[in-house]
Amino acid sequence: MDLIVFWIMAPVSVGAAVLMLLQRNAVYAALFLVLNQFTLAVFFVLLDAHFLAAVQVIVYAGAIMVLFLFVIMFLGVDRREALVEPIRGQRGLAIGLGLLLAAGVVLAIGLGIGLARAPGPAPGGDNIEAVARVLFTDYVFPFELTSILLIIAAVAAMVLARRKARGLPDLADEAPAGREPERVP
Amino acid sequence: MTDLIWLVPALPLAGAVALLLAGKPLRRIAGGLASLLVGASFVVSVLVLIDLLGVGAEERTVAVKIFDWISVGSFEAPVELRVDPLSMVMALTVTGVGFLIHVYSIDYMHGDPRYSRYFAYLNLFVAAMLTLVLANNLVLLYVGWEGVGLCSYLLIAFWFERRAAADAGKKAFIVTRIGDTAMLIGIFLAFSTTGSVRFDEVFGAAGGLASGTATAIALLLFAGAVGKSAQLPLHVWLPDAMEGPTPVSALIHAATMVTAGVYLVVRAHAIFEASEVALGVVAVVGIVTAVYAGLSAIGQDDLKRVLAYSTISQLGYMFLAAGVGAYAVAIFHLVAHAFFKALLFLSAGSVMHATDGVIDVTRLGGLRRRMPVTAASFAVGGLALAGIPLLVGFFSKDQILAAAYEAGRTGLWITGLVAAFITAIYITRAYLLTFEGEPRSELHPHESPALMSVPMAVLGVGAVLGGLLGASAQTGRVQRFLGPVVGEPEAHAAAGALSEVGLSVIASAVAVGGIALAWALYGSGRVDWQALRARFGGARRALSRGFYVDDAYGALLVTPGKAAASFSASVLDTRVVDGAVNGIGRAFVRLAGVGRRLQTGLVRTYALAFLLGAAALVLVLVVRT
Amino acid sequence: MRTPIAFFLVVSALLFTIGTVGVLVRRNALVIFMSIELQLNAVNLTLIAFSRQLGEVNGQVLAFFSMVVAAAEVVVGLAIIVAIFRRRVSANVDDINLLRW
Amino acid sequence: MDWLDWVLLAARVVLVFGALIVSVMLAVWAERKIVADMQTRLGPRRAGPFGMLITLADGIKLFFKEGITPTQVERPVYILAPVLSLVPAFLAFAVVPFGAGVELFGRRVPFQLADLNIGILWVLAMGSLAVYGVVLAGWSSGSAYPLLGGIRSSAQMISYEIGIALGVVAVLMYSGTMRMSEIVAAQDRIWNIVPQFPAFLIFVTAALAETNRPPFDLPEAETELVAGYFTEYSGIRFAMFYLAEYIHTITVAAVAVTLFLGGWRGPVFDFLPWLWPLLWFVLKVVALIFVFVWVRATIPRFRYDRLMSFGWKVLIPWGLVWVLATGAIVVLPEEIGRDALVRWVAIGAGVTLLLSLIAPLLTRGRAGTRP
Repeated sequence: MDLIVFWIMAPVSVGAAVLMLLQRNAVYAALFLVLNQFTLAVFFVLLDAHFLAAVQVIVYAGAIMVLFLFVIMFLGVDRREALVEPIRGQRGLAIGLGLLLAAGVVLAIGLGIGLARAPGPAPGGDNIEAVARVLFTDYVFPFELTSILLIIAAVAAMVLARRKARGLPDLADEAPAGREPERVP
Repeated sequence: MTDLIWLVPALPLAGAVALLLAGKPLRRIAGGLASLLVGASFVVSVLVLIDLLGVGAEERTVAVKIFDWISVGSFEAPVELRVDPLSMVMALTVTGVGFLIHVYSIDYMHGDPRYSRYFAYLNLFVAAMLTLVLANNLVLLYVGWEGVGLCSYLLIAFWFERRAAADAGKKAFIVTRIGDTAMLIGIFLAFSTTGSVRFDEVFGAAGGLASGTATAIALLLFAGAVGKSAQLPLHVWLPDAMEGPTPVSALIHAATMVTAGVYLVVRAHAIFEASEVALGVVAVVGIVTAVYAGLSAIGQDDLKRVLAYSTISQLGYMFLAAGVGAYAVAIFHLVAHAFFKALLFLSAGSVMHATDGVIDVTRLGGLRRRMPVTAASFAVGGLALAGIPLLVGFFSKDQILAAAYEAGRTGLWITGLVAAFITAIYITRAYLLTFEGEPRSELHPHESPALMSVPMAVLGVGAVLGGLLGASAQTGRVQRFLGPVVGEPEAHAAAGALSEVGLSVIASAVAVGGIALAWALYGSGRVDWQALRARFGGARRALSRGFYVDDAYGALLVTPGKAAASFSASVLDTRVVDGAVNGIGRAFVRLAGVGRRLQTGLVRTYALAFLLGAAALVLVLVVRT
Repeated sequence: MRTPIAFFLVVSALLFTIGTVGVLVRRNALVIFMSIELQLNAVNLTLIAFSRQLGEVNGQVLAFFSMVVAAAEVVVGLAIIVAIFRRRVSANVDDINLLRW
Repeated sequence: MDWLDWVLLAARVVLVFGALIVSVMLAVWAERKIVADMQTRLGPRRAGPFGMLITLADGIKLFFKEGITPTQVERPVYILAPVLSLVPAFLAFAVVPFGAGVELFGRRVPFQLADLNIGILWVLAMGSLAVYGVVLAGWSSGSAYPLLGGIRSSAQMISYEIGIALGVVAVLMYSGTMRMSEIVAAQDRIWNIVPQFPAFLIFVTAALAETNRPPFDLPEAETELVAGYFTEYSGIRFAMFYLAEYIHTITVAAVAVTLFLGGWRGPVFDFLPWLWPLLWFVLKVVALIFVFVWVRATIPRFRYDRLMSFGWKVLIPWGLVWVLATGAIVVLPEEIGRDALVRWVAIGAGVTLLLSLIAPLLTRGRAGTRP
């Protein structure tokens, strides 16, 4: 059962990632990424990380990717990207090195823990309780720090994305000399 | 109470810090605050003194360690204050006279745009001087020493808008720096030979030093003293220092700065005594300076410059005393001098205040009727300076001359008498030209306000009654109090042909003679001194320019120095130094022109480099396992 | 039979590589950003896989933090992209080359 | 897990699916009827008794209508969007317990599709996915009104999701579990709506917005945006959006009942003991839906900027405040003891009362002296 789900999900996952890469339209890329994130959530369930599976869906699929879509639509950047690669050698090198990296890592996994080794015994008890216990005891300080981080990020986003407001200088609105921005069609 | 000694320098220092940081808000109370702090410092000093008097004479040396400052290997220079009779006498003089000068300044500097900064510097000056006299090691002493130098620079050049003031400040700083450098080398030498900078160890080891080394250390330290105390040949800064506000001159001449040299020689007398040569040099420099400066003083028309040369001359006396081993007498003369010279300066300041800055004695005259208090103060100070019996200057000067005579140095004694004679002449001349006779210009002077005249009155009382503190070289209170530090005054009254009383009579007679001569020339009206000036123009000019020493320095040092500086600025710097720098810069620009091609400015290229590195790392890991 | 951990790790490696290549070959800033998210996700998968292997939850907590940081990063990153877009009317990273010699 | 379990599970899935479809039918009819009544109209009355079959008739009509696909659309996404809208609405229901369960074939069959340990998170996750249908429908239509509707709705739904989450967090802190069945079990003495009334208000308000129900139906505000994100949809795809919206409403109501109104709890009688909980559950859901309809008939639509500022400046801050308060309510009795807590609260209330009595006197006294 476990293995069946994995073998269904793994090709979907990798396929979605590859398709995301190949899509010329940003919206489709985002959708394939959402699909990929779903498969990851399934993997998390397979790995007994129920809480994180839920968080994965809520945070990534539910919030982050919607934000992406929102920005894509808001800016109207869903036009297709040109296929010509302007930097010489970039594409070939990138794919070649990427394959090299993947091969290296897979090799490392094979050498390190063996490809077919079964996992250790599943931890007993409720996953949520276990995560909560560790999160609010050992990691309570980092946890509080993340709240500060999120507040800072929220403020930063507001400052960055703000249009001119009450006489404050705006980072975005000063057009560079000699390059008037044309309005988005 | 002794533990609180740190308050003595700390209080004025705190005042300086507060006034420097918060000068604007504190402006209205700056003068009062600064004076109060110095006053408080004086009170603490008195309390410590009372403590000190309560214990036996041998236990009167206490070291109070504040904190560790420099501690490197065997080198220990803690911030440690020394409480002993010598430092207490100095501290009391500094804080006491300093306090009066502060009070005087409140009115004198009233309305100055940099009022609070003035008091900040003044406080800092006092704090530095107190650090100097209270230090228990040579390094801390040097800190105070340089602090005093810095403050003198700041205060002499206080009205830096005036070119003369700015130049005078620089001159004071640079000239004393020559002596300071020598002194620093002396401190190094003392440390390298004795292994310590603490007074007890350095001076304790002085007796065992090779005479050459002792001479070297002593002379190097003495060079510092010469610079600070404006002795020949480093005296040229002091007359110019008159460009500063008059209370500053008073402070420099009476309480702080110039007395530091005398203090140093007395403090380090153990080293000087280890070397006959050094002591001889001290005495000779002192007496030569005394005569030279006295003669120059006669030639001055500027009242303050008269007083400046007078100070140089009197400091020469002190060095003479130190040079013949009469340290306690030297310090006593220092204290006495602090009183009457501060008094004279404050009187001169009062005159200046009244005449809107006119200080040329040839243009003054007849001021006594308009300014009786000032005139009386100046007269008392002048008489004390001239050494008229029963005033404080009489006792101290008499004791110096007696010490010289009793030490068997008749030559020094006679020269000292000459100097005393000259002293009487120039101070009488200054008084007569300023306060007596008819006014020689259209001025409307008026008596100074209370805050100025009261300190003058207090100092006047000091100048009159100060003699009670040290009426005799053997039994005077100050001398006995200083005894444990500088050695008991020896009673060798019978060494010469003349008795002590005889010496006093001779000295008094010389002083009176000088006054009489000056009166005959300038006060009696029987001699037309202006005609004499015209007749002996060349000699007068020589006197007024201090025998052209300054001009000689200018010709011999300053002019070639300027030429060398302008050569290195225009040729060496622009061609060689700038050329090298620019050449290196140009080379790097050219080199970078090649390297910058790597920076495409495209993020993705950089990311590719990331990937290259990551792949390489993974492969290395795989290969290694 | 339970799925061997190595399988997840291999999938994770593949996803990471795809993300990496995506960052390198795409020019649309938003897609590059998505590729970075893919990489983060792949790493999270690795963390959770190892957490499972070791039978404890520290890895999951770490993945949780990584998600929080990713959320913050996305918010700020998107805001930056919006700001850049307002200025240059382009989301192409090759157009942003002010640091170029 | 043998084959019987599988069969029972399949049966439950089919039953729930069917029940949802049917209840949508009834809900649409009921809404039209009730609104008509409140507006003194007659409403549907021809198809079936009291017009009950009106929805069926509409559905059949839509099903057989020609599906028009405009030329400007992004075709794959255009087709996908209605499905994406429908599926999460169904899935969210999976964790809702709608009855106490029954003994069947010697085993306990819970009236719940899946009792996940992350139950409540599952609801949130599905709720957060619902936005895709709207956003993608708006974008893929390739037309201005739907795009505006889509952008509006994505912003609105993301914003109000936080409100929902805060309401839910308060409940799960209070109940101490995320499992839906345990949340119901925790309400055996008192329903959560009593101690958690603020959370209930926040949750229901945000849920109305999340389901695009009036007065928060801005994505489809017909007076401004024609029909919002599904302007370009017709036929069966339009029907799917319509269906999704109502299923969403029912799901939200069911979740609210589970979280706040004691779920299936109610008096159980000896006759068919498994039926009563089911009945109570259905009654509660119906009552809540009635409230939704009532709200629709009563409150006019929000203006968009007010909607956003209400969400961010009212709902979320108060949600946060209430989460903090719940934390205090949960922890303080354990920390300082219930009696002491009561005492302190009483003292605090007394002091507040006293101050509020004294304060006016003071201000008046001061006001007299001031110019």
